[in-house]
Amino acid sequence: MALLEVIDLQQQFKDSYSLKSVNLNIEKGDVFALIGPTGAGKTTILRLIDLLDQPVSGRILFDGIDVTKSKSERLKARRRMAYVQQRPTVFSMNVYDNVSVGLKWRHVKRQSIKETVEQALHLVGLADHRKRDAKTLSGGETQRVAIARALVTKPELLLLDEPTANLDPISTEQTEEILENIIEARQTTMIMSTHDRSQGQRLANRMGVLIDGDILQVGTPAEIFRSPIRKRVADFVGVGNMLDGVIEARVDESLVTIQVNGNVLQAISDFDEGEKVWVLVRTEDVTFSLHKTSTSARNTFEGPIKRMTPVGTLVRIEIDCGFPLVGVVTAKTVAEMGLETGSHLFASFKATAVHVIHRRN
Amino acid sequence: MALLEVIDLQQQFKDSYSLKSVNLNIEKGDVFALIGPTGAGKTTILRLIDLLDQPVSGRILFDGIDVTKSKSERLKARRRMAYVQQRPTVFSMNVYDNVSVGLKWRHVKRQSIKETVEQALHLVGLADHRKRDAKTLSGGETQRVAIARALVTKPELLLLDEPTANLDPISTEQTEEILENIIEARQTTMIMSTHDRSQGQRLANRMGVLIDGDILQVGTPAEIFRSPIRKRVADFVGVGNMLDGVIEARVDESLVTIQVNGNVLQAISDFDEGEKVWVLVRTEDVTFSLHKTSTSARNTFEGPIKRMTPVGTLVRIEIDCGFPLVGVVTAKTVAEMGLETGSHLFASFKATAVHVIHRRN
Amino acid sequence: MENSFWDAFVEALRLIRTLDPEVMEITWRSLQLAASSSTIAFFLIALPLGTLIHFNRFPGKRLVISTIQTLFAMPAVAVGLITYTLLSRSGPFGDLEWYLTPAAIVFGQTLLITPVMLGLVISALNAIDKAIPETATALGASRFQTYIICIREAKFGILTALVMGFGRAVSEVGVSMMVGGNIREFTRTLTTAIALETSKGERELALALGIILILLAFVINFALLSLQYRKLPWHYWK
Amino acid sequence: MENSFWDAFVEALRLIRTLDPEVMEITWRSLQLAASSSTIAFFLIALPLGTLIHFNRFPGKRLVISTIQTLFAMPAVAVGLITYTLLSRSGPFGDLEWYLTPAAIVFGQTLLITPVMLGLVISALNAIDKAIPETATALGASRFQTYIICIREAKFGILTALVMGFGRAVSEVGVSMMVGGNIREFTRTLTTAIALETSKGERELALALGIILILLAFVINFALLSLQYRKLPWHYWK
Amino acid sequence: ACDSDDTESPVTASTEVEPTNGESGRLKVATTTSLDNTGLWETLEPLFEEQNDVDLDIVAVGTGIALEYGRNGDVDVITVHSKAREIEYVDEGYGLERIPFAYNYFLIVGPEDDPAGIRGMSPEDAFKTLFGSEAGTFVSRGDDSGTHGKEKTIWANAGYEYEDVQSAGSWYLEAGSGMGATLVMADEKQGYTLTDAGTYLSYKGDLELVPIVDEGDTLLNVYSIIVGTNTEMPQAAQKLVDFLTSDEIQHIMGNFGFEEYGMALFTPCAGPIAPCNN
Ligand SMILES: Nc1ncnc2c1ncn2[C@@H]1O[C@H](COP(=O)(O)OP(=O)(O)OP(=O)(O)O)[C@@H](O)[C@H]1O
Ligand SMILES: Nc1ncnc2c1ncn2[C@@H]1O[C@H](COP(=O)(O)OP(=O)(O)OP(=O)(O)O)[C@@H](O)[C@H]1O
Ligand SMILES: [Mg+2]
Ligand SMILES: [Mg+2]
Repeated sequence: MALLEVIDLQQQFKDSYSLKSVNLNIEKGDVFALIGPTGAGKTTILRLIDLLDQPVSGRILFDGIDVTKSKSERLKARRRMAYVQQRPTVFSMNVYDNVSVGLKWRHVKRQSIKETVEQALHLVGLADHRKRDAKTLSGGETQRVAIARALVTKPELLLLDEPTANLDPISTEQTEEILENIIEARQTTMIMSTHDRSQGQRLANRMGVLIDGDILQVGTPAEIFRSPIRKRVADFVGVGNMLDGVIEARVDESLVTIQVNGNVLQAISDFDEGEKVWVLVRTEDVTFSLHKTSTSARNTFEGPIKRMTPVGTLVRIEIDCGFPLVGVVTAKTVAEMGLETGSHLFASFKATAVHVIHRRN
Repeated sequence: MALLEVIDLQQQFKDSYSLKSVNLNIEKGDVFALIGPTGAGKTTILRLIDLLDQPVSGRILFDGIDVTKSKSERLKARRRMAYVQQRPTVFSMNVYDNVSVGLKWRHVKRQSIKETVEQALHLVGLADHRKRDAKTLSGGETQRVAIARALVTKPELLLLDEPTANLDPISTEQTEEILENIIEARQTTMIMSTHDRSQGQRLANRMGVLIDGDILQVGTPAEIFRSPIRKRVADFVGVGNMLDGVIEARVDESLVTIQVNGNVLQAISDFDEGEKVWVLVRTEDVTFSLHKTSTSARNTFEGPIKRMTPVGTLVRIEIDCGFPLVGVVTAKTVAEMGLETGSHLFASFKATAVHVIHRRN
Repeated sequence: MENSFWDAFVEALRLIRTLDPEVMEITWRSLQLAASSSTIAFFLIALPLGTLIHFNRFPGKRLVISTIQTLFAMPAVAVGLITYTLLSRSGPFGDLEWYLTPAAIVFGQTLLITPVMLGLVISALNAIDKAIPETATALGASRFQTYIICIREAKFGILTALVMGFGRAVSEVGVSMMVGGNIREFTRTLTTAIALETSKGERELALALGIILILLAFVINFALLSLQYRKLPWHYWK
Repeated sequence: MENSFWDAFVEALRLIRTLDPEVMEITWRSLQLAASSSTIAFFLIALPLGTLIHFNRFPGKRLVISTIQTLFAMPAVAVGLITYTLLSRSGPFGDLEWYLTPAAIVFGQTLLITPVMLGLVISALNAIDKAIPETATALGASRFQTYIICIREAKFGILTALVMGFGRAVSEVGVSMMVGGNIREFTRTLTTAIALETSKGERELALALGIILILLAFVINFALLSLQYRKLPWHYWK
Repeated sequence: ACDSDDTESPVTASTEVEPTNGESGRLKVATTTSLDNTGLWETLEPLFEEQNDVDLDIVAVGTGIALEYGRNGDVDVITVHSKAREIEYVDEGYGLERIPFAYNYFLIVGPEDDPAGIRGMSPEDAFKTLFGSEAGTFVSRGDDSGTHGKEKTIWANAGYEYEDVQSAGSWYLEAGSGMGATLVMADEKQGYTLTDAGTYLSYKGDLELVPIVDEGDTLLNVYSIIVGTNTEMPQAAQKLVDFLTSDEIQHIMGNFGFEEYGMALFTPCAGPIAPCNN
């Protein structure tokens, strides 16, 4: 049985903003990442799951019990969860008291509280700030207080709303490590909203893409990133190349040719001739070379570099080969190949690297 | 003359937390990124620059005028700046009023306010939320209101505290684009704190690394990332490999050999024999191959893969070649080379890719 | 005996229905006086002074706030005495010839309610998020503009101060009686009339006047509160 | 004439210094009565009821809050009349034989200050960040636990309610006079004594008693405020 | 205290030529509550205002305050009922002349069944009985009012030091309140009290108290009017004196109360009529 079952959940605000029908099944031990753009409704869903708001309609079954109905069930359920809010609020007490208050509310014994809290404070690196007024903490420190006070209650379901949004990369790494340890040690089930796509990838075993109040796709990170089933998902996860095409002809059982802006691509697809499609190619599947080489890649195009943008340690290269095609290479490669805007390049990608979705999606 | 000159700035809080002596020079048109871990003092500096807090000691010259002294100077200076706070607070008014209030305070004409505000709302994609009570906005939407209301005042100096921390990648990209346009169009000087190291790289022409209340290094992004002058900076910017070494011998004018855990590396350095050093090698400078190949790289080591971690579209690979050595490859490469934990690999990097800093730093 | 209330209520309604000219006149005067003194106390003193006290640091601030809160306990009779001492013809302000006139009542009521309003204004401002004034300052608001926006944000509490002050002014009897003199057609207010009727043994009439006073306060408050509710946090609406 | 104040002050000091037994007795009674009524009104009524009203949605909530605020304007004389009607020998609670005893004063004062305290408690709770109760709830606080933490966060405002209520109780005269009867050595309080001395024309003595009352309030408030300041936002300390 | 600014004293200025209606303004009269609570002033005020172009401001206070107001110059005229203090007031130079204009009698009222058995006694004997038997509660005004002063006089006449009475026991209650409140209290306690007739009559409907002792010279209660020496409206003040002592008004006063209470509340006594002048 699923630990959490969300059935047909709807939320509506005064001026008609809404969460359309949302369905979710979270199994025990799942680490579920909810990704989606600003304003999509991620926080709205988490608030509903933590039973802070009442949905307009729909049901939430926690451990099989419908918790949207009774107040006492709701408190019981809520005490088995913990929710790290997007903009955590701390109480006007010191850090220690802030972290321990959840346990006090659960009537945990003093001594046991002390141990648990001290441990958590060390875990998140706030042991030295123990006596500080929590209101004076920095952004990142506040976020860590929120994480610590959620963890001390040893929740069965941990809800995290952008848990590392205010943390620097090192703290983010530390936090992720903490979360990973908890996932391993306690098999805690988690639902996290994040806009750090790679964070979702690193921690989650399942992901849901929420756009405009609709969950458009649920699947493993790989599925979401490599095979978005909708254009809007593809837009959001950022495949890099999304081309406007029409199926030209079927080559064999699996292979088709696709007409894109006068060019012809080969791809694996079972769409019929004449169907209008979106052709997706992930940037990292595009290989560049200075000269035409014979590769197993079925698609090879050539053109000048139109734009180069550094992205972390990589460089994003866009060439114009009848249509704009984007790929990434390492900064080192750029230097070694002596690339600059205008350089003529050959780009190739395999037919299997092409993902085709119907235009109506 | 520098637009902003920060001289010997110190800040101290009740329980002795502090900003040690900070010096900064921001020229007109500079885009300066302040990076540093949680609690380093980034917000503290920005607050002092925006003259919200009084420093314990030190001076701030804005356009040549010492603004720490007189109240009227402070208001005048502040009206030429704008500050997007880390946790933006909105007033209990609708979105339009929130964005326009700064202009009203500057006694701008109604009609002109309307135009400017509408334009800004469109720019940040909040035009539809114009009439919404700003308190009900989502995290990302709130952040955009904060950016919009800072931009409408056409500041000469824009202070941004983690401006995209709450934004999804697409919004982040949009925001960065907006900022880029402003940098280009208006030559606005900016100081931004960010823990997104690549954001700093993308937007800033100069960077400062703030750790524990000290600015440890100021330089171009490339300098900071490739040649950190302190271990703590290196730790923070994350070079990937930081090895404990001793200079073994000098090979020629520039080249030395370094003893690391029994292995010998070659590097460019002018340290003397016997000096204890940190040896830094950026992950992206490490090349892996399945077989020993002859390359121009002076350092080649081999060993089994100990760990593989996906990072975005890349995979971080750590091999054990007498010491742990980390590099990154694309996910595609991993698949093509059929890599998995335990696979035996050769890793090589050039002597010029090795950055050496003294152990006492 | 419970009939007393009922009788009083019937009497109050009768007085209102028949628009009893004397009662109307007294009610109107009560309203005018209390409105004047609360306007003066609120807009000229409590709001500006409270804002300055709240937003500025100065030595003895704690003491000032404690003193203000202590003056909540200032009895109306004592304020009446002080006002008398000041305004009586042989007092320092005797040449104003305010004593036993409506002006004296406004003066005394202002004295009486200023601490209450001040204390509540400070308390209201103290309750708003500290980030509000900072954000305003950062957005280039001058000191004064910052104050204004904070007052806006503290609206509920600030209006409570006004409502409370008006309530106290309209309901006090010590000052009006002592320095107004309860002179018919000149300084008689609802509360002094209530006191008079009570001392005459006209209990029903006194209670009826009390009911009229409450109705008056209700109308005023509703007007003020409608301001307040216009922007009340959403959960009050639901 | 300005000497009046000085004379009154000297007289007040003399009364305190000589520990004038009658004045001490009256002062102690005033304190006891006002403390009793504010304790009852605050802890038994205003705090729990105000919290419930604030945190719960129900039809007519707006009206309830407006009504409470309207009752700020309830004159003490009217409360005295009501209390009289209830407690007098022939009233519904006549068999308690509270009329003309200190119990009646406590009863009446409680009636008088409950709306004030209720209104201020609601206003104080209304001013805290809406995220506070939510965060508490999310951390597994029960309804009651959530209330407690919100009250903690609203401390300044809540204490203002208590201080204001105590101030109103200790300074009111209408109720004490009407239902206590100002009986010497039994129900005479500082305010009724002030009223009496005033009506005797003993202005200095009256003012002196007023000063003693204020000093009493100051001591009480300082005790309460020391609680409040212990956790006041940092900028009050600087 | 009152003639420090002789040179521009409006008293001298106005007594010479100016007619009354030149003294535009409000004539302030501090009156003892018992005169006002009966509604007498309410009847007289419009009559006076009709005849004279002046606003008459009636301030009802205790005798003590009325005298103080007069001393401070806050009112122009006082009407009170405490002979000794009135004479002192005039002697000190605050008042021009004490002019009695009406009188009535105080009453000792008590429960119908008269537990102390003082019905029909002289006031002094009644007080002696109360003191000795302690059978009935006595509620005293205890507020230094004219009525309270009268009570003290009776105690003195009966041979007691007032302080002994105050500490005599729980039968003697000091209300420190106005007449009405004291009556209500006496009623509630089923005790006795000394009251002026006017207030008693207006409260009678709500009380179970009945008059127990209503005869005796000491119970005489004389009301007089005194014009302040430093009034700014001497002519209007004089008009008021003339008005009160005029035959027409004296007549009205003599009939005041018949309608409402079935008996006259005051006996007019302007001019050289006993008992006002003893
Ligand atoms: N109380 C409210 N009244 C009206 N609209 C609301 C309210 N709360 C949320 N919304 C709207 O509902 C939509 C979803 O909001 P939500 O906070 O769930 O977004 P989100 O996905 O968490 O975004 P972000 O990544 O920016 O935090 C937004 O457009 C938001 O403005
Ligand atoms: N009012 C205060 N009282 C005491 N300490 C404070 C106060 N404000 C900030 N500090 C401390 O000063 C240090 C610097 O804080 P600051 O907010 O500048 O950090 P930051 O670099 O912005 O961190 P983050 O990335 O988490 O926002 C922190 O350790 C913080 O806890
Ligand atoms: Mg959100
Ligand atoms: Mg910060």
